[in-house]
Amino acid sequence: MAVTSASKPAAPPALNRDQLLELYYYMRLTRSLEERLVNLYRQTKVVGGLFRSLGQEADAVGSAYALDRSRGDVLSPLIRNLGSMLVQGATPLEILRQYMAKGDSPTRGRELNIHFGDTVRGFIGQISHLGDMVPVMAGVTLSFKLRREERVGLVYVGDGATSTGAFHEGINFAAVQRCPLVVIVENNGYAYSTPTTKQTACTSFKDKAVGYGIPGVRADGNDVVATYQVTKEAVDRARRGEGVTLVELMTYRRKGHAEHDNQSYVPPGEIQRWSSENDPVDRYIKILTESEGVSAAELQRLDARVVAEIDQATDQAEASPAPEPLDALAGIYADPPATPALWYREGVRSAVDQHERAQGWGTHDG
Amino acid sequence: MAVTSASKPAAPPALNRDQLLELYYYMRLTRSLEERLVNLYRQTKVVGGLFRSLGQEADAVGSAYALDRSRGDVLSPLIRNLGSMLVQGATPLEILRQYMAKGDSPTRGRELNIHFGDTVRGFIGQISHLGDMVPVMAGVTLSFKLRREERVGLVYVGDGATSTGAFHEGINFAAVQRCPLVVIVENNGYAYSTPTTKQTACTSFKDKAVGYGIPGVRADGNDVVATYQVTKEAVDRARRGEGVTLVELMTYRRKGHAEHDNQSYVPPGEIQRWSSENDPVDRYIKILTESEGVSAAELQRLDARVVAEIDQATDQAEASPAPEPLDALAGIYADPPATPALWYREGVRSAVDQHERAQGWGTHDG
Amino acid sequence: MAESTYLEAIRQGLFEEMERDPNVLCLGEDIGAYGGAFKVTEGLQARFGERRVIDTPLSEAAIVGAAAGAAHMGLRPVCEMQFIDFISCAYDMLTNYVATARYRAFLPCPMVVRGPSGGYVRGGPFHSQNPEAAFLHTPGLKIVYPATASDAKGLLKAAIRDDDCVLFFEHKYLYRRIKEELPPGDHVVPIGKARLAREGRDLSIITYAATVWKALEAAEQLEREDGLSVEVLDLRSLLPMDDEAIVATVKKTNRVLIVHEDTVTGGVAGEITARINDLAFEWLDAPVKRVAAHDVPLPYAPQLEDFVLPQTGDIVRAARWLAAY
Amino acid sequence: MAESTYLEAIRQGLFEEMERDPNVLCLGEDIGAYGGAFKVTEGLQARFGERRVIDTPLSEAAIVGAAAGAAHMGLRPVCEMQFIDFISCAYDMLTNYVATARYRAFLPCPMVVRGPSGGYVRGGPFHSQNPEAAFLHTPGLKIVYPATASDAKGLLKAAIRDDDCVLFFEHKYLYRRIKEELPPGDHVVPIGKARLAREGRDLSIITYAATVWKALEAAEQLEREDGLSVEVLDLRSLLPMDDEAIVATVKKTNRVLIVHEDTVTGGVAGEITARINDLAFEWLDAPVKRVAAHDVPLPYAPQLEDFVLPQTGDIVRAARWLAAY
Ligand SMILES: Cc1ncc(C[n+]2csc(CCOP(=O)(O)OP(=O)(O)O)c2C)c(N)n1
Ligand SMILES: Cc1ncc(C[n+]2csc(CCOP(=O)(O)OP(=O)(O)O)c2C)c(N)n1
Ligand SMILES: [Mg+2]
Ligand SMILES: [Mg+2]
Repeated sequence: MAVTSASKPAAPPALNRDQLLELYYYMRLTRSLEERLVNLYRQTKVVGGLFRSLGQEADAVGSAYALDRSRGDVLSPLIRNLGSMLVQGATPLEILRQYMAKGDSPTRGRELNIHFGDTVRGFIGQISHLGDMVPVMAGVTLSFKLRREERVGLVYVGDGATSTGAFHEGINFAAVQRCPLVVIVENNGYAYSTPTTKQTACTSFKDKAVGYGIPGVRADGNDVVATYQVTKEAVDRARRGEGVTLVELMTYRRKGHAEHDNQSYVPPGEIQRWSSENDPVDRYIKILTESEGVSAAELQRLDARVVAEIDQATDQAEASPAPEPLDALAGIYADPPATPALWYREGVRSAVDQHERAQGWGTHDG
Repeated sequence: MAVTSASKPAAPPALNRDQLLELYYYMRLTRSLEERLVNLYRQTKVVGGLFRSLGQEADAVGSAYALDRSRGDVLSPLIRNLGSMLVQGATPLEILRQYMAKGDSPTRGRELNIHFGDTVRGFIGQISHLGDMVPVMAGVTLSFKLRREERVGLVYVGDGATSTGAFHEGINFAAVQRCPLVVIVENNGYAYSTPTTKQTACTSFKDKAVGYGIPGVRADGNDVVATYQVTKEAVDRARRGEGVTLVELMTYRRKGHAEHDNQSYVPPGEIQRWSSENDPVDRYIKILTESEGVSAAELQRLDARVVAEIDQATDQAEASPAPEPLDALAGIYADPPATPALWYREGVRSAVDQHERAQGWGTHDG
Repeated sequence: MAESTYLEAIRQGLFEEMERDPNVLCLGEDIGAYGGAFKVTEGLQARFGERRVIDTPLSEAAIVGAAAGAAHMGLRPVCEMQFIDFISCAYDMLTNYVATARYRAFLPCPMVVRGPSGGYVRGGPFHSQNPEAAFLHTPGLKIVYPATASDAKGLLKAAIRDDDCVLFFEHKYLYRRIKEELPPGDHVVPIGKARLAREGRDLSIITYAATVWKALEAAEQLEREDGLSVEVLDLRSLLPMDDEAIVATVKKTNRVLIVHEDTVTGGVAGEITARINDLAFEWLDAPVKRVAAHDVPLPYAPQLEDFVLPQTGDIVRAARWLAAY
Repeated sequence: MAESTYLEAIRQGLFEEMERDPNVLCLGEDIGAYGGAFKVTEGLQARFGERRVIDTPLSEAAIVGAAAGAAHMGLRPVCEMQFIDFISCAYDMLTNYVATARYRAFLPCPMVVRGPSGGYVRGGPFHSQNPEAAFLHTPGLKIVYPATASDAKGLLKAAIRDDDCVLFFEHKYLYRRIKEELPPGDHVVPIGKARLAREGRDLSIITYAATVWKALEAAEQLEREDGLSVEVLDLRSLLPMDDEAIVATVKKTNRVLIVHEDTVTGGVAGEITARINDLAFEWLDAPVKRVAAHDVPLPYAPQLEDFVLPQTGDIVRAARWLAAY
């Protein structure tokens, strides 16, 4: 992926100008793609729920950017890590098809939102049960260690997910095995409606590292470069064989848990404050233009490119076919390759052909 | 329970001479009762496995002694906390009947070893699945908090059990709710054959407290008075409404995981070193006789009392009846009170009456 | 009196029981100020306070374990699983600790675990599950899965008053789609009793939860188009199961179709078939047949979900086959 | 050739597969230097080193989850549950993550979860469980439960080579009590095929695991005392289940007794009954009957355990009833 532009020797330690602009591109792509998804959701073209990362784009993009795809690094995102997925090579078209439950979506219509994987590009298809990906990524990175491959894994958990047993078992396992794993705790203040004060009595998630005997660090997750740097250090450490790091990224979930959530539980003014004072895209534009000598025109060109890409992907996704019903029965096992349709479906596919839906259903008197 | 003897103003802060002798009594009772159990095990009168706490008597006794039964405090022990159960009011007779699977055992033959409970005396019947008692005790103590009762709960986990998801979820839950709970981590160096270095990368279990936002303290678990004191502070703190404390007690498991374990995995000399240099009973005798003015004769009287009690309990337990087979079907639910016998048992109880066992079984050619 | 939805009926049941018994309390993720993901507990915290309506950390095993501990001490906790799919995280706690507490340690464990269950809602594989079969196999638990608003209320009240742990599965498709006038007064529906949802002579459909409505639709169609008189038995309780009602309907119609939304293999229909065999084999004029979901994780896309789940047309076809046997 | 016990057969299977395929590795509590609670993995670490035989923390969910992650990356992990009872702690991971990985994300998950299962050993409620019914209901998993040493070895080798997750339940009562000469060479038993353990004409007993031996004992007694010719079908695989073999035996004897050690309600017998109904109803001369454990947590005392679990005498009585039907 190349954001071409003149290459000046870069300002912050490791990132050059191209890379800095690439970070901007991914943040903008994340935000704009989500906005498009909101439109499609309102048009009921998004079949299930829609989960936003507004205000968290920097933490997703900056952290994933610290991985090295060419070396086979692997990440496991959360619903709100659309930005990480894009950095790791997922395309807007895939995301749109997935949300719209298309037959040519990455899961052929089987799973929702960004729940899909690709071992070649290095992301593992997660499940809804929070915390479970930590043990799984412990195993992914254990395989790197056992094979002496210099690959790194990165797994995201929310402040809420740190309360799960799976998180605990997985990070402890990885710590003992010194797996090359980075665990990012995205502290965005809430788990659904639950504020962090009701999630844990500890004041900083990075302090949980102590109990696992691993380093814990904390960074401003709304500063994309800081996020990149702190994650990069953890990634390098993992690659050197020094084991697990817990990275807490401080951010804020400005939208509700999902589109339907009206955020009535949020103290008045809190969202407004974050959006006006601490928007990661605004902050980054300021840095780019004020300290990195990037012109407004340059950014506009990138914005335009993002819009064009999303427009094109939307057209393609909308034109994508629905899944073939019978495909639902394929691939539960490697062998047998499919399960047969049940006996009363022999010769018919009526539930689908007639597109039988549940209208009327439930209007009976009990 | 009274160990009568002249009452001098006590030496260490809170404990008087009677209490100090009571601690000795319970440690001796624990050790001697287990020795008796070993004899019975060798005579195959103990039906299932036998779990020893040799060398850990001080940590079990000292910590449980910090609870106040008269105020309704509750504890949840582990297999190796026989001493705690005795302090909390379980009798040698109950323990013997339980190990021998008698019909009048506390669980009527349904459960093993010290897996039994009594809400009146304040112990909760645990299950084998390690870690699960932490959430349960979080709930027990939550009820104290909600009802504004000044009662405290104490739950034991081993170094191994700290790796379970249940431990994590339970202690975090209790910490957030500020439940009046003390969590004792008995660090005896091993979980079955697994040394603590393979259990966690952190060097001290008390450091796990940080991640839960609660105080963590550590004490010499082979010093019964120190154990008592550190636990007592945590208990008082809980009673004052200040929430959970994690107490790590350093001790050593001198016997195998259970009687059948030959401890081949233990480095040579390690057991010998602990038994000769750091036996909790020996250490305590030294303190009692050298600093507390207790005479050898006094201790011998207590030892004799212990033997007499155990002898009597053994006779009683041996004379106890086996369970009534049909009792197996009672009390799964409050309502219905029992489940009926299966159809092919109508009018017969042959499996039991004929005492059908599995001899011969398995000698077939496959 | 006004009509109540299935969801409102559950909420009413909670309110009434919390009013009646100060030992009843609710535990769960986001159930307090927010009122729960589906708003089932809306208004509860405002009415009963933070001590009795507790927002917990994201920890299903701790929620269930803590409920058990509190239940031992005399409280009557009602736990919400945000989606019932997450009950799997408390599987050990429920099957090993909770279910055995009375039997092995004489510890009472009066508690309820409830949550939105079931599919037909484009929820994908992890927001659509029907977990009843996973617990049917655990003596010590009770399981109910109501199909109507009035049963939802009445069974919830019975569950809260029960001295043992009751798993209370709520079908989320029904939450706001069905409505009825609820019986007045202290409406309690006994656990373990099935409900005859429709009388018939030619064939029995035994079912529960959302597919009760599919069965009723099919029954109407079969009456209209084939002149078949179809009986529909709504089990309501799965553990204990109402053998008497099952045997009565088999003896009456001699032909049985079992319908459930859960996957066919290992689903509850197997147990029902075994009971019918055991207790009423002589009365069967045809094999007991099953209509259920295909054996796959439930996919997300409407075309796939509709194909995998049992539909009214499937029941009609299966019933015709059975009637013609 | 010398005879091998059931336990040695499993160990041989592990050795041979680890020799054959460098991607096979073992994970579990105390499986390394100690060789496992039952010594199944004894000698494995000495032979294959600490990288391939890994002692883990006390974390069943992490063991299973990590195995899945490693399996995605091309390894073939074999997880030991110290007792199979603790598989409940990994229930979420197995049913939600592992079982669906291929279907929802095209992630291969070739792994085995094995462990000592079953009762008759005075192990009490938490060291005696038979968890097969809890997983029968999960498409994406396979389940085997061998009764003989040679099947234990052959099925374990098949499980390790299978491209999906196989739950491999070992009956701990059989570990050292049965012995046989193992077939020479690379002995692999296909998953999904039942074994005719004894031929007969009058009545079929369908069973698996330890109760295969009880059924054989009962069959001998019935032949001796009643002149009955009893067929015994050992399922070996529960998921997938060998419908063909089941139907064949039903067609032959027309009378079926299903026997398993697990509790009757919700146990695997329900599914078997439903399949027989479905596929061979016309061939039944009598109801399909079940002999299984009573619906209680398995108690510890010998008198109680013997009463709760199915015994040879129970099978004999039930078979007589069926034969006389
Ligand atoms: C084990 C489990 N329990 C409950 C849920 C329901 N749930 C989905 S998202 C969510 C909140 C997650 O909060 P957090 O981990 O902070 O992530 P965020 O949404 O803030 O990114 C909850 C409770 C779940 N997915 N998994
Ligand atoms: C969840 C679970 N997994 C495995 C076991 C098997 N097991 C019983 S005791 C034990 C070791 C426990 O070690 P630790 O917690 O340190 O307690 P200790 O025996 O040292 O007192 C193991 C692995 C279990 N009881 N529970
Ligand atoms: Mg959050
Ligand atoms: Mg230990």
